[in-house]
Amino acid sequence: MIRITPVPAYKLYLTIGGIFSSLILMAILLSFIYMPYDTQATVYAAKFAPPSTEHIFGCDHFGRDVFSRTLEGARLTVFVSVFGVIIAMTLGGIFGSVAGYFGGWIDNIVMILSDSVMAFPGILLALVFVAVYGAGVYNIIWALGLVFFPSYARVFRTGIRQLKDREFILQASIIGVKPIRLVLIHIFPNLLPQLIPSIVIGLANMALSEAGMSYLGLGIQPPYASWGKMLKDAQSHVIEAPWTIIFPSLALLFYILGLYFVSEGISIRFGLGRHSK
Amino acid sequence: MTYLSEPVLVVENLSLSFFDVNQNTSHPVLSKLNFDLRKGEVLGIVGDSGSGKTLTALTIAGLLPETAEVTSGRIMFEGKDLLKLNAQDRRKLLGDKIGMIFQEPLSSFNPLMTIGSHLNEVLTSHSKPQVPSDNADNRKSKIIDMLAHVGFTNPLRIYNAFPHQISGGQRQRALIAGTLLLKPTLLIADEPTTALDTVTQAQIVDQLKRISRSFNLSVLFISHDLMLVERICDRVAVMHNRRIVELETPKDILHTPTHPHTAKLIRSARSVRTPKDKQRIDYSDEHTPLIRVRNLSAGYNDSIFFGSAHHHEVLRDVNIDIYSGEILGLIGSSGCGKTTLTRVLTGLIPGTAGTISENGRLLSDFSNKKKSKRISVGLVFQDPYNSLNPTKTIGWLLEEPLRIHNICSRNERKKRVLQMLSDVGLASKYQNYLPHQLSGGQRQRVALAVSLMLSPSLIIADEPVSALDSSVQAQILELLYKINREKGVTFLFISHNLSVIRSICNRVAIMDDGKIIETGFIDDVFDKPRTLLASNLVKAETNYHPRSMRTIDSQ
Amino acid sequence: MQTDTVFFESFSRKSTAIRFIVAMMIFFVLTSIFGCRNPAESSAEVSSKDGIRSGGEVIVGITQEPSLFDPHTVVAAGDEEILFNIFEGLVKCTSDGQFVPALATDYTISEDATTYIFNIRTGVKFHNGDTLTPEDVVFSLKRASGLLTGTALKPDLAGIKDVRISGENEVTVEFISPDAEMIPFFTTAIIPESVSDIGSTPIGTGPFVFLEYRVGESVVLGKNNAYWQEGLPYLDKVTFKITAGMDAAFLELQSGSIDIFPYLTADKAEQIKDRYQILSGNTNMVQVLALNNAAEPFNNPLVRQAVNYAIDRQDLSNLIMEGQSTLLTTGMSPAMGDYYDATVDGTITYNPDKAKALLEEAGYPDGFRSTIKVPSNYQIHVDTAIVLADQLARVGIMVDIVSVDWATWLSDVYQGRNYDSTVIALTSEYTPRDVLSRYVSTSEGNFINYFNSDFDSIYSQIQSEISLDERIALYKQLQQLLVSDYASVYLQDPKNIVAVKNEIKGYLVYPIYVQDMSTVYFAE
Amino acid sequence: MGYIAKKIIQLILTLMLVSIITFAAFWVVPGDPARIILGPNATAEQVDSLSEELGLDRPISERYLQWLGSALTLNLGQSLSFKTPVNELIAQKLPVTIALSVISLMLTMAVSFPLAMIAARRPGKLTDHVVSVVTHSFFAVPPFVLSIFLTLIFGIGLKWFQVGVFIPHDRDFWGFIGCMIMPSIAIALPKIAMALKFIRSSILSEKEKDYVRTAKSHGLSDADVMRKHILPNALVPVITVFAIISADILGGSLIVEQVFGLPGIGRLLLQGISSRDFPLTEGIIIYLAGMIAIVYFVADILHSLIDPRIRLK
Repeated sequence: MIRITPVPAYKLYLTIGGIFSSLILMAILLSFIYMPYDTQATVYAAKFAPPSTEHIFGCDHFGRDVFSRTLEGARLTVFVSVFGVIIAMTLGGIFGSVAGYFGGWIDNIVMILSDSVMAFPGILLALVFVAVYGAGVYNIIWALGLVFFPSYARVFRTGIRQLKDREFILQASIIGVKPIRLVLIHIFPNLLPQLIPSIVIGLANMALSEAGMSYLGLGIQPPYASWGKMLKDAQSHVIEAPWTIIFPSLALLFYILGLYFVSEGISIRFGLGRHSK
Repeated sequence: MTYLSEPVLVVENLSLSFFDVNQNTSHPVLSKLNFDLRKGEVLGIVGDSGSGKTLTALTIAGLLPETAEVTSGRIMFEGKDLLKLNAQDRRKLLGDKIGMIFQEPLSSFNPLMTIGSHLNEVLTSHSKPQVPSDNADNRKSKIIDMLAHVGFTNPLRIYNAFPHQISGGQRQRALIAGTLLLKPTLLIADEPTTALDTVTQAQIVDQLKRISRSFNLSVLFISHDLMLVERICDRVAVMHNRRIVELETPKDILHTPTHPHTAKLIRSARSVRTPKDKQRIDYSDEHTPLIRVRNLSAGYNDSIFFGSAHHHEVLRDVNIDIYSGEILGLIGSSGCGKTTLTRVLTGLIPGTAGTISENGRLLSDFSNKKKSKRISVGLVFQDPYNSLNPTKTIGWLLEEPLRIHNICSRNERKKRVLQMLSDVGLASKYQNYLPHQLSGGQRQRVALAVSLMLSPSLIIADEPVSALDSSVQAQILELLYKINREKGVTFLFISHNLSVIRSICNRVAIMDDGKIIETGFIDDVFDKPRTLLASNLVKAETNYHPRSMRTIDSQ
Repeated sequence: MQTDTVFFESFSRKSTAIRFIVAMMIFFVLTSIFGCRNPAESSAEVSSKDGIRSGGEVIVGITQEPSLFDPHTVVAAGDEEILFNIFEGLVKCTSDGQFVPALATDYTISEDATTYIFNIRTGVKFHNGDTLTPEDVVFSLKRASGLLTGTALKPDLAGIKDVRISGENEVTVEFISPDAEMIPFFTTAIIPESVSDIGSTPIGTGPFVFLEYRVGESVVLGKNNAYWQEGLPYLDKVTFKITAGMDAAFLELQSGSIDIFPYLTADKAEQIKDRYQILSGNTNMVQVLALNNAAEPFNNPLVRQAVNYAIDRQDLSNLIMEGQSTLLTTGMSPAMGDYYDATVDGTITYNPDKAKALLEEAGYPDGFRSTIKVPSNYQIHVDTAIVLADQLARVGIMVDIVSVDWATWLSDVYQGRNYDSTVIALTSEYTPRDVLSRYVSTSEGNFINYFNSDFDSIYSQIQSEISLDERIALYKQLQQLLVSDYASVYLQDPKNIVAVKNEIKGYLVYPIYVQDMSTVYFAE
Repeated sequence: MGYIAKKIIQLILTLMLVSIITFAAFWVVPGDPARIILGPNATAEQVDSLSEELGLDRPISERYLQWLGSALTLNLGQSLSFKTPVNELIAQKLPVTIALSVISLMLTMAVSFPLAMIAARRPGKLTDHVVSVVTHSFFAVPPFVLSIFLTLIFGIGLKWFQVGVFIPHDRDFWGFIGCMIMPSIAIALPKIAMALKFIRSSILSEKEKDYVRTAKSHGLSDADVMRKHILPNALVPVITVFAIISADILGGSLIVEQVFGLPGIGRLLLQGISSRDFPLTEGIIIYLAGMIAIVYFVADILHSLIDPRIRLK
């Protein structure tokens, strides 16, 4: 039989994912150290300037440097998605753990609550949230966190319910481990195989939802740049200034694919909940 | 007589290796196997896990995973080299000429299909156009006949049942019926009884033996249990480290093992059964038992919705005494309430009525709903792969009981961990290992060590060796024994292997349907069982290992 | 190996499930190619005259959902766009901002400006076939002015004391106090007295008949064959298609499925000019960076002055409107003609150094931090805020843009007056009074909290002043006060850019928020 | 029976909670519907008289209870801004949203199942990687950007469909379906990646189960094993995933409707929120939440139909 893959698949995934992710990370680092242009400076002369040595990604409809804005966008998008996931995971972790650990009526209440939130179209909840508290980076993070927490609650709940009756957990409770320590120290690390993919999907979903909210005018406030906001602003200039939409799209693509590749690589390498034995 | 018949299957110089895509390496799993199987013969293959016995079976059947590669040899079946056949021809042999049964009877069936439709598939996928009577009704009656043939008294019920609705033994028999439908010449049985309890094991093995005779069927019987193989096989091949190291009649193997590994297997199988001088325990009336359980009832609530609950009683009026220093055996068929009893004793679930006292002191009175205190108890589980937290190091796991009870200083804790590791026979380097880096036996040692860390007065060992290879089983039993004697730790030892019970326990309790139906000294219960169930159990056990029992007796 | 064939064998096995899947895929491919056709080809009967082809249908894109069809309670500009084609008043506005008799053939205003007498046109028919009578006119004006119910549906007409028939086809309107500027308000729709619920059955005398409204989709109007203006309208059918917003509308423009689209931005117009004629006209809109005169730090006139000098209006106009706007200095657009005080032009110019100096003088040498609340549904205002924020940052004023939805803007900014600054366009219907009344300290519309007692007294003077020249002079004084008080930063009067398909002619750009479809036709 | 009753109680509780959350949101969100309808130039008196006409002068709790009371008789009240019964408005828009969602869902299934089977045929091989990378690239692009590109390429460039043309279903049913194709593709493309990943791993994990070996040992062909054993079992967890995807699709149509100018319920909802039209918004949200809850409900029922372990305890 001829082996077509000279490089193990996980290495390929990790390499490509690593390259993509590190591009985004480098963009973030660069944005702190060196910003080629003021991301908010409007220059009529540079309106829709195509990519050149001066503006490597070109300029947008206000003559703002797309490269600088993409850098700033990296910072904001990653910030929003990471903290959105952290909030969703914290809330989901608390609710899901309580529901999964205690079961019974507590479980029923928590699940009906999270079902109700899930039955809401996610973007709608974010919409109401932003309408009440106003748009802005922090409110978006909270809104996204609230929208996505039920799915994390489910991951935690299912995981804990599965693990709760596993023998090593019984063993731990026999030797006298208290519930909180049991959940935090003994159970959580074992949830990682389920959590890693849902974190990755979560990060991607947060970035995409932020873009969707920006599209509805609820996302990151102008004049700040997030990739979603840039895409929204650029959409009516696709034909005359395609660079305004291409570069933020690529950045988003790299971010999400990078995450996806890395998690895929990790899960193949460690055989987390997968086919490979 | 069987020696004279023609060979059905000849395996020559067979080697197999696995390719690891991630590591880009290839490693051998079978090396140069040579054996043959004659018509009507039952050939046993024994060996520890990882020795290659299951892979041998899969290679013959052509069910290897994609990453496996046959590197040399041939498999002649009825004059044809199986390895040279194309995929389709090979597939046609399966089910038709070659039947197979597997270890895990629940997962061997598609949960979404009835038993009947499974068996029907065997017929339809080999439909022979020359048979004019091949229609659904005929097929059904054929299947029902075969189900009756393998001993079902109500074959129609089995036909219409889903796999989860029938017991493990029934599933295994249904599987056998399926393989026999097209009257194959070769049956490959891969550990067909390992997951079953003693009584059912005996039934299935007898069934196989009978079928082999009546169909003149060649059987390749794979097992890790030397004594079981000895019972039904005409010849036995011992596999070790990817190779067949010995191929002889059972008698020759047992009496004159030529390979050191065979000898080791025999030794460990026997050592379990060698009666040891057991602890002398004071069972006099004035001596209060360590644990006294009186009129204990327990069960579960199936919470439907918001409180409206349905109580499901599992334990009913259980009375049991456990004396300090003894090893008390507990036997009972699966589902009789053994697990619930251990849960109540360890305090994982409360009882609904009854009392538990320790050394005469009342600890829990479930009838009064008084806040109960736990007895200090350790628990060792059956599955060593599941009983250790896979994300923690061994050292961490051993330290955890001391850490949470804040028993001593950090350094002292480390010292005690090392001490405990050496007590259970593990080198100190293992404290930095993760559970998956350990073998099954090593993990079971760690599990025992964890439960010993808090010096409990009682350790409940729930089938602690049944998942282990027989050579390892003996070592673990030995360790339990040692701990019992040297540390005076009391054990409640749950097992369905009566010979194990007999060899290490002082007393035995028999449980059925949530009640303890019989308690007594080992010899009393085994020689003069008072209840029907007890006598059935004992009978099955002696049937199961007749020759090995004799061997023990003759020594 | 063996599993290679699994998938393809399953096809040959004719599994129903897979056949279904394949069928679905084929279905999707086919329907996506052939499924969507142009729903209606324009069917036009040709009756040629001067290259005008009578008949045909036109689709006009609008971005706001119409909410009310009662012409007297309607306030939203988006609604009036449509209703202009259905209803008519005694007078009518033309595309050059003049008011010409419509359902009245002529009118006279008494010397003291308290009595207006209209001669009603005869032979005009409502869409339901009824003939217009002076009774209808009296009913309509009484209904609008509140003489029927006590609440004036049209607040501008609240000063009417009495409406009566004063002769054959003659209606007299009496005002409580003299007011010479009332003619524009007689554009108020005349509705038939016989129709009880005008909101759900809009029946007027206009060139088009209301046919259908589908929420979120369209408002469809048909030709009024009995229209009193001979030969008008040309079109058979006009569909006002409600689009999801400017961006969605622009995609449709690019594909050509909208025929006419107003209020386009200049750079978008540039992209579609090969298929569309780009028309433009004044809108009489005043886009303003409104400063809350009652809140820190804009309660300090020096700060307001500094902000005025910090803004580069030309640059803003270039960035936002491609220069397609009239720059403003005061709270009135030059589109108001004689009323506009041209002397204020150029009195405030971009001068960041002066702005910085003024800030220092005001006690903010390092600038300050502030917010701009903008209604997120108006892209132009959000864009303007972005540019303004950048310009203000250059003099040290750091502004955070807070975009809120329209409902929140109305309640927080307009009614609650809880804001630092905002960008909004002040629209006015017809008169200079409309434009300037909002700066009277007691006015509800004075959301910038402007207070100048001189302004209040001059304004009250105007109302009783009969002489036009005097009034104009007073209006100019008011405009100068706004400039000298730096009431806010007046930015620009954006041009209304309209895209009209090349084959469509006769579209007129109005200085008010209407779409007059009566003159539109397909060229030969 | 008990199972279904339990699910129905859960459904009702969920809807109650959803309506309360919406109600609470309206309680805190600033904005006066009458002012929004009348615009900034209206006078306070006009606004007041409209408020009175719409019944907005009464406290919101009273309005909610009244709403709830009539909602129990399936009457969702009258829209404030459209002055039309909410049920009527929803009935007008619902076909669009349902058609869009159903077509997107069918599209997702029609593409993801075959692709997942191809990918799972030889896990870890080139086709597998290519399929998952390509689908994930679609996943990584926001739906509105996808919509724009689809419109540009197929609508404006290739002219396969007319941008912004919407044909009501009661006028020309097939034309109506035709208008849904492009938006459905925009919605479905990202979902395909998600569905594919789950179906693939579900197939792979079933592939390794012992019963597959049993079936093979009975001499079944690989295709039969796939069709009769692996796929039905793989379907069991996939049903739940598709319930989640359906809910996602319903939510996703909200944005895509905007780009394609489809007059669906999503657009009505945005209008309801932005005009603070309490009965309209509450009504739409109840409908949407009800639909999602019903999807989950149906998934549960399907689950129990396919899997005898749930059906026959």
